[in-house]
Amino acid sequence: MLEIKDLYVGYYKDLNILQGISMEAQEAKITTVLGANGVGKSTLLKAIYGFLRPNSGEVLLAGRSLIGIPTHERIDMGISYIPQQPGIFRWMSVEENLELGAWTFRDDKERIRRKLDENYQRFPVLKERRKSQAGELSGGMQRMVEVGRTLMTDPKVILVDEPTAGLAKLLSEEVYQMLIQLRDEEGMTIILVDQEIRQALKIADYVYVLELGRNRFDGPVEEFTDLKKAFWV
Amino acid sequence: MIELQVRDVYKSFGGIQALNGVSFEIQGNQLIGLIGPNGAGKTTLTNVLDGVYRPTGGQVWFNGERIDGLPPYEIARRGLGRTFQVTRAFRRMTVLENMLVPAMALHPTARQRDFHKKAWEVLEFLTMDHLGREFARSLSGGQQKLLELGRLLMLDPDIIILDEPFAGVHPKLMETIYEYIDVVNKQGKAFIIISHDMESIFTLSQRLLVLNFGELIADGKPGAVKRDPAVIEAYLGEEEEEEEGIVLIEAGDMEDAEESDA
Amino acid sequence: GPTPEPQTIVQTVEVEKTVVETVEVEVQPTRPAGETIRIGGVGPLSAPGSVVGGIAMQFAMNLAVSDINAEGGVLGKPLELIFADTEGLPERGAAAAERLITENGVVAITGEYHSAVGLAELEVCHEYGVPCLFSETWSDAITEAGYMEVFRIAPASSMNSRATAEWFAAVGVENVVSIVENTDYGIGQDEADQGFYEELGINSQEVFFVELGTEDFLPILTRIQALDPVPDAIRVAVTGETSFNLEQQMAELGIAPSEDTIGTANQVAIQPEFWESVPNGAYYVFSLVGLPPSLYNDTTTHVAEAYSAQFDSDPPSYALEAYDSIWILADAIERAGTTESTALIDALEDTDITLAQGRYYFEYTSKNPLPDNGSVPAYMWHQWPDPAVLLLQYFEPNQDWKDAAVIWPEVYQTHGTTYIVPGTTP
Amino acid sequence: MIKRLLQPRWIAMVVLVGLLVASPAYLKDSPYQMAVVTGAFFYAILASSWALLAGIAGQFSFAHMALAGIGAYTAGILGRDLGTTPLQGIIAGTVLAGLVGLVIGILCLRLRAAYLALFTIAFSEILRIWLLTEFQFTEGSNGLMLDKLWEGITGVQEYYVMLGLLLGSMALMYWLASSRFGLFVRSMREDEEAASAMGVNVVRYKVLIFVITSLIVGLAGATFYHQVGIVTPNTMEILQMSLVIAMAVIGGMESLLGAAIGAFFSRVSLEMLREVGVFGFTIELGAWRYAAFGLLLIFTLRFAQNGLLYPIIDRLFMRGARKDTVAKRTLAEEET
Amino acid sequence: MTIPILWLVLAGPFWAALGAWRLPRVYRKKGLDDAPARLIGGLGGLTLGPFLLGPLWYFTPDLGRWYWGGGTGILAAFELVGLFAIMQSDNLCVTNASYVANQAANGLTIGFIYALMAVGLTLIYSVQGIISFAHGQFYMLGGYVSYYLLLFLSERFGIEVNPIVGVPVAGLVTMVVGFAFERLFLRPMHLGRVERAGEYAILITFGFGFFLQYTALAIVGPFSQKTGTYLQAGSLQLGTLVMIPNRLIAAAVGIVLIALLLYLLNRTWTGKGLRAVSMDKQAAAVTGINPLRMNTLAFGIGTMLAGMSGAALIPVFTWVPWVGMTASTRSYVIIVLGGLGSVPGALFGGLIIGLVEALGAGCYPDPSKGAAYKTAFGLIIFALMLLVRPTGLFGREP
Ligand SMILES: Nc1ncnc2c1ncn2[C@@H]1O[C@H](COP(=O)(O)OP(=O)(O)OP(=O)(O)O)[C@@H](O)[C@H]1O
Ligand SMILES: Nc1ncnc2c1ncn2[C@@H]1O[C@H](COP(=O)(O)OP(=O)(O)OP(=O)(O)O)[C@@H](O)[C@H]1O
Ligand SMILES: [Mg+2]
Ligand SMILES: [Mg+2]
Repeated sequence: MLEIKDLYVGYYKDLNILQGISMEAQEAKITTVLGANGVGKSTLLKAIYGFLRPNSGEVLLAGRSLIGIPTHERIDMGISYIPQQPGIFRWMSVEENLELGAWTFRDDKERIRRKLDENYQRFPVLKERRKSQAGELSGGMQRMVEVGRTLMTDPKVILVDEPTAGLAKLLSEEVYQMLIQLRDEEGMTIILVDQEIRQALKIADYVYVLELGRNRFDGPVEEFTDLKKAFWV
Repeated sequence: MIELQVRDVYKSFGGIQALNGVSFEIQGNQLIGLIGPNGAGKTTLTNVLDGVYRPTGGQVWFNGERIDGLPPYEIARRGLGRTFQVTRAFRRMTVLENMLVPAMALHPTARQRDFHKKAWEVLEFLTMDHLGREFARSLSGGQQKLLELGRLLMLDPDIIILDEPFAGVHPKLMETIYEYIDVVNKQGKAFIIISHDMESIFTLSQRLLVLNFGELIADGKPGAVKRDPAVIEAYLGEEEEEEEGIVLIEAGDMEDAEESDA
Repeated sequence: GPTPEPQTIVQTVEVEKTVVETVEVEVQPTRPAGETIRIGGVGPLSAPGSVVGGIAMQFAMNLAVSDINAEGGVLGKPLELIFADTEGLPERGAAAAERLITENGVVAITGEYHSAVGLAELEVCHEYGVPCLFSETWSDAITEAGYMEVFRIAPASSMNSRATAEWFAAVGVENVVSIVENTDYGIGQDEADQGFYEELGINSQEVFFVELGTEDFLPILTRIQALDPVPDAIRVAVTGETSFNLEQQMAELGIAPSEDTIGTANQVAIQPEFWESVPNGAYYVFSLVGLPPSLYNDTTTHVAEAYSAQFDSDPPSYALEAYDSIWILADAIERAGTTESTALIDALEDTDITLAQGRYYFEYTSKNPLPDNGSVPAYMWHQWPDPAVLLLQYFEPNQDWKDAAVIWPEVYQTHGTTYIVPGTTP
Repeated sequence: MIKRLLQPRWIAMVVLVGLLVASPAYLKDSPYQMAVVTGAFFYAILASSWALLAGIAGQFSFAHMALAGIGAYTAGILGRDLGTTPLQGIIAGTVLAGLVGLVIGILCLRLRAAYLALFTIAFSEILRIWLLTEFQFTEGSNGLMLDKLWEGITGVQEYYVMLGLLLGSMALMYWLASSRFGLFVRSMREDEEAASAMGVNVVRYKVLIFVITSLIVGLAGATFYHQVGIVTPNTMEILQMSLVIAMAVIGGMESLLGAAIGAFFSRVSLEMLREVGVFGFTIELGAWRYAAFGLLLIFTLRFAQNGLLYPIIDRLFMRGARKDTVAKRTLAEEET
Repeated sequence: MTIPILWLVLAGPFWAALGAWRLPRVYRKKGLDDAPARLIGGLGGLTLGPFLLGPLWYFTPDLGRWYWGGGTGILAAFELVGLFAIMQSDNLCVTNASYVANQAANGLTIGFIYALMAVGLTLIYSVQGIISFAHGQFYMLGGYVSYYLLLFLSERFGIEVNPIVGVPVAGLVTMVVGFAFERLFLRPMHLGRVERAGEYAILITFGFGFFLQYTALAIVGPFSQKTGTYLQAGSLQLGTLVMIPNRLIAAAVGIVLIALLLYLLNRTWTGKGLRAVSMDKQAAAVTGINPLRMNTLAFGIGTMLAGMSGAALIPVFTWVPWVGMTASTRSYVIIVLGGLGSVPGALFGGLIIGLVEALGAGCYPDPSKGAAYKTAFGLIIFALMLLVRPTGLFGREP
């Protein structure tokens, strides 16, 4: 579904954070990317989503190259991204936040309604507080708003960067449940970057471990028995 | 003799109670780890100690003098230095100039040239001597972290607070920082190290403080703290999963990524 | 006294032709041999100066120069004008005067629009002993300085005030409200006004100083509405677009001109923009420095034609004065037979020439010093005593100012009555 | 020592100063050009001190012209009402400008970038309106007359007075910028909190930078307007201030020398470009020259952020260091 | 009579200082939010002295609520007015209620006009985070576009149209100019291609305004110009109020445009997109909004509003190339007062400045100078606001 080939990416001209990463995410599977702090996991997601322009290498979505397509157009191609740094529209209501997720089909009132309802079913708390300013919510609820907003578009591929950081334990279990559900029931392809390694391994189908901008390990989750491998440093 | 006393410190932002009656004491050149979940108030505590924030309640005493409410530069001159979780190099000044700022601030009558030698030595130690005349903005993230350490070394404080020194730092450089901490500690300086990197914390620290929701829930030897049920519940996670050494990596580490995203 | 003597002007109109002819005879139409005689012009051509004024003056001076050169130049040499932009800033004005004198070697300087700048320039003229003929700065202080080098053909503020104040007295105005800009012009004008009001027994109810660039005048207009008794006249000494805004709002609110209150407008009311900006401006009284259009002589008509060809409007007084100032200098040089400063100043003191604005001469000079007893105001030194200051009144919307009624002084009145009450036509 | 003095930058400096000191010999015959150049020195002082304040210390103030005016007005009013000598007046004016700078500095401790710009605009405007309106005291737009610096001062003497002020203030500012003071204010510009944590007394230096630059412009203003003989509120218009800023930016707002040279040449060329001769026709540039100036300003900002003079200054002053770094870097890379 | 004077003149400032100094400490001691305590302690001390400070001290109620700030503010305003009334007992503002009403009505009318000048600026700030120092010049440009359009129509085709026609056209032209400027000079900043973005933004907009103004001066010349008025009418008498109908129309244009802007921002998708970008650019990009386009759009709408307000005002005020100078200074005052980035704030700021200028000029003890200080009154309020509360009335913390 999503394929990355020999990707070189950096923030500065001559300094590549990712130095030749290759990976593949299969359809309707959860692929998790692990690695120590600062190895470039978030950078990888940013590069896939186009916030960073790769210096070389390929990113293919269902065989189609994504390089050069502006970020805001990617959502139309069925790929979506939940960044590590939470991003909500603080001074808008919860409902407006969710609605903005429907930006790409903003004229389809019916569909917006439906998607909103789905989200409210998924997160009943949000329904209760749909008129509140998003900035007033607790960190966990803000994360829900963000996830909910992403799901408005029915993406086929979701890039998730540490979705449960800052969430209370119970809530974070729910998020993982939701990811499983998205995979199993809606057939979404998920790339999950996470430091909650145990949780991630529980739900993942395929594992990549990065080390300083390079692939260190990859294989199905069954092969990934030695947890210490995640932290070769 | 270094002596820092934190007495029942409170700090609130609007409705959020970031520090809720924190008290502890540091004597001598201890190496202290400060851990706790995201938003527990670690950075806030640093900011209170450093004078960036004025506590809403409580007192901070340093070497027999009350320092809460003093501006940061006064506190820095009294010998308490810190690094920032999000690096804050003076980006449009050269690395060397970055290094000279604290030295000059500390020695009102000295000339810059007096400290050139020392600055170059520190840079050499940090393996950055070839970058001395570069603008700090052209350093990599890790090098900026090192530069912050370098500046602290120039400031030469008695207590050094490192906020997430390992975040975003190349493992090789991490070794350097270990070494740095070790050397400086041996010179008689105290350290407070904040990190989500459990391995480093457990390797380095002689004493652990655990913050949760602005309260100090544990204070003691690393081994003991590791087994403290309150700490496990709040931060380290359940016992059973600890066996495989996973505790060390459990910290869903949001802050350092925030920093690199910023 | 310094009041324009109507008689004199009427007479000069008659002799004007001969004088101009004399000049023609005297000037030898020989082609000058390369060299030119340079005259310096000063005036604002960029902000914060009043650019409108500077442009008009520059144009008129150039016109005069080409007219003179067409007649053969001066002393057999062509005249050359070097015009310097003073930006309305005294230090720039002083620098410009210095440049003109030392760099360009001008034999005399003329022009200037802003009194503050003029006051700085005259020091330079004094320092170098070069004659300065001010054509449009009104401040009494210009000639009060009493320098040998300084002459003026524009009215001093006090002379201007006198006309209006005397007319107010004549039509029985008891209470006056003044709205003046807080600049050299406005403040100087107001000081002079107050002197005459006191002299003539007119009560100055209130004076409002306003900042140039003010757009909204309702706060003070509302104040005026609340005055008791209602003022008989409102005297406006505000220039440029600020005056238009004020006058329009005053008229729109019906404060003045009204049946109860005479509204005066600044003399820029003769500019074509007036009606565009003050569509409600009928019945405004405004002053005009210079001859009434009915009394234009050939020179005036000539300048007016050239000016309107260029700017599509009638020449304001400062354009006519600027034109005349060049001729006065040319005449003086011719009579002095040299461009040497002392001789030139001496010749200027003896000026007697009729031009676009009438017959020019200087009453109080080194040959006829100001009396010691103070019976003659100090500003009369080297001051042309007779600049005509007329009051005109529009009585129809969009009226050409040349059709406006001349209401003061009485000798020039064109429509009988002295104040045309709004709603009536004389 | 000798070798250091033979470096291109020192040679350039000596040549530059030598030219300035010697040029009255040439300009003597043209008092006007002399006056233009003298005026340009004044603008150079304004621009370079603004570069110190805004470019180096990051305090984006629009009150510079107003402070120069405060210096001049104080001197003038004291001279008028108390009969002080110009020298006493200049001292008083400088001190008052410094005090006002002190107050602005204290009030603006919390204000950053655009807010500070807005505050200082408001300050200058209020001052200008006050000067205009209280004309009984300030002479309003008529302008306040000031005595000459001394009886019979000549243009050449005025030139040297202003040149002396320029060189003196440049030397002072250079010394400040390269001393601990410069180090501290630049670190504040980059990150106030971090500078404070490094022990820099940010309050003191932030106020100091205002005081020092205010003293400099107050002194320059008081002196310059004594030479001009008159000062008016018009000189404090935002427009005049904008010209100073534009000059500094075009020259390079982070370089004292760049800003000074930029101001000098802008001032002289604005003066000279009043009309241009093309094939015997003179074209009145009038407003166009300001329009062109604005265009130059935005293109400088967009494409040469360090100012048009940066390449030259860079060559003279920074190349050596760069070479050094590159050499060290290659060495370090070879080692690994 | 003398007691309240003494109270206000002597005791008020003392209690105000005490309140502003001590009350925050009390709040801090109790671990409560001390942010508003300084202001309210000061105002409370000034107005009611120990009678208010005492209970505040003792009960330490939550001062975050709007009525604390508002209430003490209004109380302080009332007391100042009272003090003024006592000291200036023969002032028109004290003796003549209909005069005050008249001044206030006119102040509010012009306030809407001022607000219209300023909203565009605040919109640009809210989305782009910069203050455009060229705003006044876009306003000037708008006026001229309308002027020359009407001139062209009447000279070329002999059609005389109401100047209201110029408003949308001027908006269109200034919007296009705004778009072009944004694309060429501001986008590089958003793409991170310039250093010190904040200062770059000040200077580049400033330089562009400079350029626009002098280009206009070079082309149009320094002569003043004005289109015909909206209506051929004199004044309008409403009870004791005397108003100028043309000005009411301009104010109405202002109200309509601000209402449209509020509608656009709050009720349309584009508006939501704009607001989203102003809050979080990356999150906006993730939802499919193009932040760069929104930046351009915001700048364009901002300049369009400036141009439209110019076109709306050229029938009312006379136009010269430098009209933008005062207008822009006033706009800064307004948006800072209302809170940078807040459209309702700009509206309130405009009304407040309108009122302050009208009442300041109308009530200033020395009538001859009141009008000259008109602009200064607004500027003083502005400077105080910057010092006390840089976020303004409605501003959010940055
Ligand atoms: N905006 C940036 N500019 C420059 N360097 C950056 C930037 N963001 C990240 N980096 C650097 O890139 C490297 C990789 O960062 P990245 O955020 O991808 O790490 P990560 O693997 O996601 O780590 P974490 O688990 O801590 O989130 C780090 O060294 C970081 O310092
Ligand atoms: N300046 C501030 N304004 C408002 N709230 C703040 C501020 N700084 C911190 N907080 C809040 O205080 C709490 C403690 O934050 P702090 O940054 O001290 O956490 P931390 O322990 O350093 O967390 P992390 O490990 O994520 O860095 C958080 O809820 C945070 O949102
Ligand atoms: Mg990350
Ligand atoms: Mg932290």
